[in-house]
Amino acid sequence: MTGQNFIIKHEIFEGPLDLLLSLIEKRKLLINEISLAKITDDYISHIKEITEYKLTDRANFIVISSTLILIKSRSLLPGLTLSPEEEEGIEDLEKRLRIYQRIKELTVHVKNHYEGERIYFSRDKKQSLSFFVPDQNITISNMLLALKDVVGKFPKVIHTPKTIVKQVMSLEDMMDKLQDRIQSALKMSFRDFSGIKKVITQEEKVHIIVSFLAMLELVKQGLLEVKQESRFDDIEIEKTNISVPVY
Amino acid sequence: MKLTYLLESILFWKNEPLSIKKLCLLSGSSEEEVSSALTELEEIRKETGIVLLRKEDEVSLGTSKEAGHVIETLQKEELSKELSKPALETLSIILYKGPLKRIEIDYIRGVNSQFIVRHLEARGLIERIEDPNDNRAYLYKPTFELFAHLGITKKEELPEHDTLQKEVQSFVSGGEQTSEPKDSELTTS
Amino acid sequence: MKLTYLLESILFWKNEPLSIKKLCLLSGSSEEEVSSALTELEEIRKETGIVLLRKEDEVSLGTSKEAGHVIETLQKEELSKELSKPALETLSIILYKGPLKRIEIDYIRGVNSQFIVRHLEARGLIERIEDPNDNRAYLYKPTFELFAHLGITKKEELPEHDTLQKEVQSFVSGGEQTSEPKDSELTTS
Repeated sequence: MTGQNFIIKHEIFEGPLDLLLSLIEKRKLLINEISLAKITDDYISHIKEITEYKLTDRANFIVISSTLILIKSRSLLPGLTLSPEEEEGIEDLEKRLRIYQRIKELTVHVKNHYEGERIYFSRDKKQSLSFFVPDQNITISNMLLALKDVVGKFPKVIHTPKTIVKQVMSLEDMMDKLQDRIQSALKMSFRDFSGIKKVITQEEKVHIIVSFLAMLELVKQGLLEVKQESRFDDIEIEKTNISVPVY
Repeated sequence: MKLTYLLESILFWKNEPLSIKKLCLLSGSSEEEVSSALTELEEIRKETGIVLLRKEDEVSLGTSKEAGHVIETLQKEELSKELSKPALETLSIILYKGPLKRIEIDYIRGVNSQFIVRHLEARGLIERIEDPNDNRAYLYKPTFELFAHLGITKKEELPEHDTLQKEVQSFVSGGEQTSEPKDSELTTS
Repeated sequence: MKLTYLLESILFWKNEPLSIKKLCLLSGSSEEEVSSALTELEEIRKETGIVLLRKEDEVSLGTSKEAGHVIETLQKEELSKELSKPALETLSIILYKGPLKRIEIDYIRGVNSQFIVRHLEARGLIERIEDPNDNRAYLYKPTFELFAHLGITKKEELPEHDTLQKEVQSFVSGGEQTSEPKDSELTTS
């Protein structure tokens, strides 16, 4: 692939937007759908390796990747029609990236100022303890209640919702699974693989998207061929070279 | 005693940011009188060793920026002057886009900012106010301390402040949608 | 920066009487220079809200005499104020967990406590001592008068002392290992 993507491998990114922006800027691209389609592969290859991130953070990356995958699939499959909600998701991602990019520019100013000359307030005087002025609220029981309040307000460690964690299986797992399924059934439908039902939950949706991405990845590598008879039809998956199994 | 100097005395003695309303109360003067006296004080104090700092409708006194490097060498209890990249980023968002909700900060940064926000708050660089539209929610905004750290006496001295005002239209319309980020875009809730 | 104003900044920031010798040291100037700069400052500040005060060899800044009656009312009002909920919370932290640093109080509350701590100190409820491990830092602890007021002789007599003490401690030290970044993580160094 492109030579640039080695640069990102050892960097730790704050989150998906940070990573995306850095990929776009490294290639000197503008923020738009075409650029996002171009950097999807680099993004995916980076999140495959993000084992050093905490689970919550990995979930952040995967969640944004679903929108990227939509963008990428549209560029690979020009016939693909997206729902208004999906279109909105793409626009929203572009908008967020623009805001984030602007914030990064402004951060440079803030940093320069922060590290420059500052203004100081007057320091506290050492009090001469000439007066002792309590009030009626200072009682043993009030002190106990007040401290309990403070303790009660300690932030709780955030647990990543199980539904998200479940999605954070690695992309490779997904691709292996896809390949295995193909080995056994030469021909299968995307619907079977991803397990689409009538009513789909949010987590299943992510699952479908990741499956779809994995499929596109295999198409790109020439391991699979897909066809769709007409819009909204099932997508059929087929191994390209039946006589020579690829391991 | 001239109101301008009475206000100067009060600000010096209180040694904390005071609202214009509070100053009216303490000095027994009207808001117009206090406002114009403060403008005069700001003018008189410019270029001296003590300057007037403004933040929204609060004012405070601080040392001049030029004395900063001398004081810095004297300052012992000082926290590190350097902030990490995420902390700076979060401060910038609050400075230029605040007051705003934490969920909006998360949305812009694409990551959960809970702990960074708490630490910035504990360090006195940002503060929390109740959201006037939703009393269960909080908004975050810069403090005087942050202005002092940045060496500015008012928001207008921020670089690109004016440019940003022009961009505000697009920023704000972006901000409106950010107040209702979709679940799928939020990382943790 | 002009020496006169640099001295003004230093005096404002230190907020305590300083000897001319000390000012020479801090500003890196000779005694003659400092003396004449102080004379100039005294002249400039005369009739304003902040004046230069001299006592023997020491100088400091203070409010002007004319503001005296306003300041006095302020002082009385301040001390007779009922303690706010945040003030009671801060006091309970210092009571159960003191002596501790202000930065620790800030961390426990998640909010900057500077003005509250100052107020509690002014009311003689808490006092500031030098940190035995770091003479540049201060620790805050309850005063004897506060103990007497509560009718206890030591803090172990406080209800649920051990449990709460442990709980707070584990939060303070727990922050170092869990996902919560401490100040060290906020800074780049």
